[in-house]
Formats: sequence, C-alpha cells, structure tokens
Amino acid sequence: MGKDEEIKGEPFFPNHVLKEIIIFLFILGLIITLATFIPAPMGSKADPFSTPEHIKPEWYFLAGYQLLKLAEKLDFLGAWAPKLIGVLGQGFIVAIIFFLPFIDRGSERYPHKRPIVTTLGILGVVSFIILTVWGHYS
Amino acid sequence: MGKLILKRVLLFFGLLLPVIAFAEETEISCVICHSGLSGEIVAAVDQWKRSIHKSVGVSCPDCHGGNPDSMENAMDKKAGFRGRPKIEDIPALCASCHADVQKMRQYNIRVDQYAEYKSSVHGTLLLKKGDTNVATCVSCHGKHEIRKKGDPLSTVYYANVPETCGKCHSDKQKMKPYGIPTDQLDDYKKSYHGQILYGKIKGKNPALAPNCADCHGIHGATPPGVEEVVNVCGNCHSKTAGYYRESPHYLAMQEIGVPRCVDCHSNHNIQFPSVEMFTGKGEGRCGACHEEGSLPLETAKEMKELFGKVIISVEEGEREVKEIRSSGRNIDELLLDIDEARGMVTEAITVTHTLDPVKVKKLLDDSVKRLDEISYVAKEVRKDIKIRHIAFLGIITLILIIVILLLLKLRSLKYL
Amino acid sequence: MGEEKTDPSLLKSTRRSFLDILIGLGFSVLGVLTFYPVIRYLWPSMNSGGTKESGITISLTELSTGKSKVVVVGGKPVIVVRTEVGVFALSAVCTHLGCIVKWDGSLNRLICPCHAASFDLNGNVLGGPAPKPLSTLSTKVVRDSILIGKA
Amino acid sequence: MHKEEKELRKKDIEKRTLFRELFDIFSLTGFLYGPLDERLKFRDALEKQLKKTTPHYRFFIERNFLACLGGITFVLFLIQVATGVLLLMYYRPTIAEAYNSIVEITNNIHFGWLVRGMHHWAANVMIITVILHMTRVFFVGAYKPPRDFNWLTGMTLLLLTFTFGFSGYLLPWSQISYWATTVGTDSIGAVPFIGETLRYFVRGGPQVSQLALTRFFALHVVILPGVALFCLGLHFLMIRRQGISEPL
Repeated sequence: MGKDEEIKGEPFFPNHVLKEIIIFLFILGLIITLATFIPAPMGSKADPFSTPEHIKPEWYFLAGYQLLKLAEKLDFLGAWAPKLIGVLGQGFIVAIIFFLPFIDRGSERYPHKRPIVTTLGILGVVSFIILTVWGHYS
Repeated sequence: MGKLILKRVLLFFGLLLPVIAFAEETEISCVICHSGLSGEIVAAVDQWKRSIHKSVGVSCPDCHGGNPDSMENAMDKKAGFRGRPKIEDIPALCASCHADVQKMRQYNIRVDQYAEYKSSVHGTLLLKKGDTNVATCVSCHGKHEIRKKGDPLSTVYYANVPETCGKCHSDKQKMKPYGIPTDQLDDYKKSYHGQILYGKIKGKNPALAPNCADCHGIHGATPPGVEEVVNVCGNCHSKTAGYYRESPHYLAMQEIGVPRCVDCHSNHNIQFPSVEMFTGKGEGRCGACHEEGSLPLETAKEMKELFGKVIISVEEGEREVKEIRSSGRNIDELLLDIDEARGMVTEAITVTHTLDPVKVKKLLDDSVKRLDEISYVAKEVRKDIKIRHIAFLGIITLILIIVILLLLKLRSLKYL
Repeated sequence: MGEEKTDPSLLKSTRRSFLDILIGLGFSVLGVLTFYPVIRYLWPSMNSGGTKESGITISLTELSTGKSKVVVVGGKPVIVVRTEVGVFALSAVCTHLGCIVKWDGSLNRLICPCHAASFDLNGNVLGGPAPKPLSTLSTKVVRDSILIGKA
Repeated sequence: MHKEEKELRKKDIEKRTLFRELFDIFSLTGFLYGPLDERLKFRDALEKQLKKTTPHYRFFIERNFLACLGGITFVLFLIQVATGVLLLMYYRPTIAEAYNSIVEITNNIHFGWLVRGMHHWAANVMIITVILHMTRVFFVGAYKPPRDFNWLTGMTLLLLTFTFGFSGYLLPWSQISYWATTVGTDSIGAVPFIGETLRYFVRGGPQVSQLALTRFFALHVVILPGVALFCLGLHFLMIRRQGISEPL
C-alpha cells in the first residue's frame, strides 16, 4: 500500500497541509507588510453634489471599464450602440468563460495539443493585462 | 451658406430696388453708399456688428444722425445728420439714451453714469475747461465695438480695465500737461492685487481682485482724497481699517496727514505685507518715520519676533501633520486645526494695525497653544508608527522562523 | 511500539519531536501575538463610553413641582424629583434587577415597574425585593437651575 | 493487527467508569480518541480523508506550489472573514456615520489600522490569486469532464469575489467609493429592456444613497458570505470526490 501511494502522489496530511501552512504564513506576512507600509486609502467623505476628477474603479474592474470606453468608438452605429455592446459584450465573454467546459468538449488536456483554446486563453490574459494597464494610465 | 447667397441676391436687388433692401436691413443703406468711399466705414460696421448695440437695435443713425431711408437727404445736416460727433458732445450723446430711465429700464442697467462722469476729473476738464484730451465714454468703451462689461472681450471687462486705463495713463505724451506719473500700470501689474487679477496667485479668485476702478471709481473717476484712503481700502479691508482707527497712527493722520494706508503699503505697487516691514528704514518700513531706539520701533521689533516664531511653528506644525499621513490616518481634523491656528496669525496681523503688542500677543499665544496640541498628537502618532515598525519586524521574524522550521519538517517527512 | 530496539530511528524520532516542539512553540507565540491585537481592538475605547462628567445642570423650568425627570449623569441614568420639600436626585437603576424606577407622586415613592420594589426620596428601601437602597446625588438650586452631582 | 487494535479498544472501554467516560466526552480528546469518537467515528473518517493523496506536479513547478493557489485563496477568504467580523464591530452602515466610523477605526481604535489594512490588502491579493487559480486550471485543462461542474462552482466563486470587491468598495462612503459605485451601477442601465429597472433595483432608488449603502452592506456582510460558503462547500466536496486532476 505504501509503495502505491508514493507512485500516485504525496499524502494530503501532513505533506500537503504543511505546504499550505507555509504558503499561508507567507501570505500573512505579505499582507501584514502591505498593511503596515501602504495603509488602506482614506479619501474624503462622499459628496453627492461634487464629482471628483479622474474617477476610476478598483484596478480589477479597470479592464472592463476600458472596454466600455473603447466601445464608445462604436457610436457611428447609433447612440444605443456603445453602452449596449460594451455591457453585453462583456457579459458574453464572461458567459463563454463560465460555460467553457461545455464549449470546449475535447478530452485533450495538454495545452500544446489544443492550440485554439490555448491561443485564445493567452490572448485573453494578455488583453486583460493590457486593458488594465491602459485603463490605469488613461 | 444659403443665407450668404440669399444676402447676395438681396444685395443685388437692393442695388436695383433700394426699397426692398431697406426693408431687409437698414444698415445696408448706409453701407451701400459709403462702401465705395474707403475701408474705414466697412471696418466700423464690422465692429458695430460685434457690439451689444447691434443686438438691441441701435444702429448708425442713432449716433450719427441722418435719414438712411431717403437717398437724397440721407446726409442732410438739416435732417439731423451729425457725421463724426465732436469729442465734447460724446458724453451727452451717449447720455441721450443711457441717462433715460424709460429706455434703460428694459435692459436693467443704471442711468447715473453721465451724472457721475460730470462730477469726475475727466468730466470737469472736458465740460468746464473744454479739454478734449481727456477720456470720454468712447475712450474706455470703444467707438463702434461696444460690448457688455461681462463680456471677456470688452475693454471694460474686469481683467481688461487696467490696460484700458493704462492706454492713456501710461502715455507720457498725453499725461505731460497734467504732471501726473505714468508708471501706475506697471506698478499695478507687479502688485499683489494685480497678480491676483491676472490669475498668478493660486487659490485666489481673480474676479474679486481690485482693478483701477475699484479704488478710483468707475465713471466718477477721481483721485481718492486724503481722508478717503482709509475708506477706499477699508471697503474691502474693513477689519484692518477698524483696527487702524483704534491706533495712535489714526490720531496722527488726522493731525498731520500721515501715515495713511498707502504710506506703508504704497499705492499701485502693493505687495503682500510681511513681518520685514517692522524693521529697516526703507520706504514703508517702520524705521522710515521712527527713529532708532524710539519706543515705537522697539514695539515693532518685539512684534516681529513674536510673528517670526509663530510663523515658523505654523509651518512646522503643517509639516508634522503631513508627515503622519503615511500612517493611513485621517488628518482632516488636524489640518483644520492648523488652518485655525493660521487664521489666528492672520487675524493677529490685522490686529498689528492697532499697534498694541498686548492684543497681538494674546492672539498669537492662542495660536501657539493650538499648535502645541497638534504637535503633541503628531508626536504620539509618530511614536505609534515607530512601535508599529518594530512590532512588524518582530512578527515577520517569527513568521520566517516558523516557515524555516516547517520547511525542515517537510524535508524530514520527504526523506523518511 | 518497538522503537527501543533500533537506535537510528530513536534518534530520528527525538530530533523530529524537538522540531515539533519548536514548531508548536512558534505557533503558540504567533497565536498570542494574534490574540493580543484582537483583544485590544475589541476592548471599548475610553471615549466611546459617554461623558465622564460627574455632574450636570438642568433648568428649573424643565421640571415643575411634583414631576420627575430621568437624566444621564456620568453615563448613568439618574432620576431627579422636585417636590414641595425640595429637589432630590437618586440613581434611577433599581438595585434589584436594574430596571429604571418611576416616581409616583400620589404615593410619594419611587416604584420599580419590574417587581414593584419601592424606595423613598432618600433612597431607602420601603418594600419589594430590592436588596440595597438607591444611591443619592447632591442637588443644589442656584437661581433658576438645578446643579446635580456638583459639589 | 487491525483486529487486535479493536480488541484492545473494546477492553479499554470496559475498564472505564461512568464518571470517567462522562468526563472524557467533554474533554478535547473526546472527539478523536475518547468515547465520542467511539460513537461518531470522527477519527476514522478524518484519517481516511487525510490519507488521500495529492499528485506530484511536474508541470510548471516541480514542487507543486502552483497547486496551492486555490488553498491560498481559501486562506485569504478566512482572513477576510476574521478581519471583516472585527470591522463589523465598529462599522456603522448609515450615510451620515459610515465615513466617520471608518475614520474612528483607523484613527482611534487600537490596531484598527491593521485590521482595516489587512482587510483591504487581503481583498486585493485574493482577486489576484483567484484569477491566477482560474488561469492555471484553464491552461492545464483541469476543467474538462468529470470536473466540468466544479469549473462552474469555481467561476461562480470568482464572480462572487468580484461582487465582494464591488460591494465592499462602497462601504467606507468616501468620495471615490461613492462615485465609483455610481459609475459602476450606471452601466447596468445599458442592459436592454430591463436595464433601467435593474439599476433602480440595485441602487434602491434613482441615486446611490442610504438604501444603496444598506443594500450593499447586507450583500457584503450576509448574503455573499453565505452564498460563497455554500459554493466553497460544493467546490471542496467535488474535489474530494473526484480527486485533484492528474498532472500533465
């Protein structure tokens, strides 16, 4: 039985749990460091009658925000186009990722043996990063 | 585009059938005949087209007279044609409408300009001595291109007033007969008031800065009288004027005429007052009038020292508060306290006009007390930050030690 | 179970247990270091507990003769009663189970609505389950205001 | 060997007095070694679970630290729960008081800055790890059947994390949080037919105001954690039943 396990993998306890604890401590240290040296932003109290300049969402929404802004270029289709396409387009992308296992039905797992999905994935990751950075600096 | 073509067609018909053209645009009838003469009238009409007068329907004959409806006696002097109005007639000509309450009511503008002008130096020189060198309505408002005073392109827009006045008052040739200086515009531009007006002082509203007219009057332009200097400055600096009236300086001013506001602060080239004014012998300094070692000068020195200390501690307080921002703390309250302390210092500066060091000291002491409280809080926070960093080092070391122990444990498991 | 026989495994086990002890120690220290800030964080701070003033002033017009009023003095409820005899101030917290007592003018007594404990204006227990008298505060009428708890 | 052990246990139980047994039930060891375990079989179940193996990963990184991303996210979730509960002790969800309570937490409460800072940073790091976790699963094809349904719970958890971030952003009621929420909820209006109604519903009115704050507070503090815990349970249960996907 012991030999069997060694071939199959390593035991969840204690090996894997130990690793998880090490990672946990690492993350805890990281978060304490961040909290100590870069305090959470405070800002001033909300004033519904004055919009501050350069209003931006949290960084993880920047990509979507930038896509919405890019969709404004579509206004030659009509006044309805930019927002609708921007919002629905993003909803569509999320839906595709959500139901990915039911769209990509092949059983092949190696990334280089399913080039289309892998390429799309890399494109997705790269464009997410680019849009986020772009959104940050625009 | 279409409109232009229409106009050209109308103009064409206008040449043949002037009556049709008159019905369309009266102006054209003057232009039709005069356009051949020289460019001057075309330019004048162009200017007029941009004026407020065009939009309310005041046209050529309203000022120049004549009857544009008839070709024959359009420029008949008997029919009231005036041509270029004489300079001495201009104020009355403008007043024929602008002093008329009935006419001006619909535009909701004042009608006392002519009366004021008559009482002004400009007006008395023109109307009583016949001096046509002085300013009339058109000198400031323009001849044909008269715009509203709220229009940024207007010559009487608040930010353009200094240049408009300076047009004549900086002209040495023009000012020669009157023997008055011509450096006011340059001085004003360098002054604190001027700097605000031209938007060079951050956080100050240019529209609120005084231009020439705020001190010298608008239409009743007249040099402020001796007693009036306090009144004129006190219009805006009312608190300071009040303190000044409490002071021995005011008594002296009533007896011997000095010191007025302008004697220390100068008139056109007003600079932001500083504590340096308390010492030194230069113009506007206390030492300019008071002798070395005299009681007033000693008081001045004492006040300067008081201010010097407090101003430094205000700056220090602000720096300290901004330093503790890195703790992530909300420092709005502390900054408000700093503002209050600074307000007290500003108040104390106005109180110096009473020349009473006791009153000044009381305010400055309050300010210092407030600053001490702020700096106590700042010190506590700084201490807290230091403790945070030490505790942080401790906990990170502990975490590292545990991680190393766990890695050792992991290794011992692997090679078991 | 059979470790005594083989030396190397014994050595190994003691080394390992020493490591285990160290790890346990590390985690205990970390636990304490986590526990301390949490307790400090949760402990109510001084300025959130209400005013620390030991006395207050109320206007005589707020309190007509024969009426009572419950006010807060030093963060605790105090009942102020004005009778023909004078003004009295007592702790409004019943010594039985902590309900707020009421002034009954017709009986000339303070009555607790929970279990009908009754007190006189000097705080003495007249009846009911209250084990201790109500504590009293000093009162003083100066012109048109009542000073409570101010010596 | 197994039988012998059982015999030993039986004898051990027989030796016990009633008092000792009762005492043992309430002891800590009662759960794993004492009479409670005798009845509930905790130890056997736990051992069975703990003995399950995780595969060796050779792809990406030899020592399979990348496989920990999901675990890290869970740990961060636990940090968020702990610091969130602590923040809840002082937070006041009204538009008049929310900002002041945040200022009080950072300025006056002991270690308030730390709790708030950790909540803030753990949230941001959690977004990163949850995205990385998804990316890894995507590229190694671990979402393929039979784990396709677990991808669904995982994606739900990812969207929940984003909603956590969005709703939590409004709670301090600062300028930036107020206007980011205004702009963010505004884009909901672009959804065809029901957009306007939906936006009105989410904001609890035509503008972001008290009702929106209360709504986002309830969402952030009660509704989302509940749903997230349920999904986490499903997620872990499926991993347990199906095992971690084989390394490539």
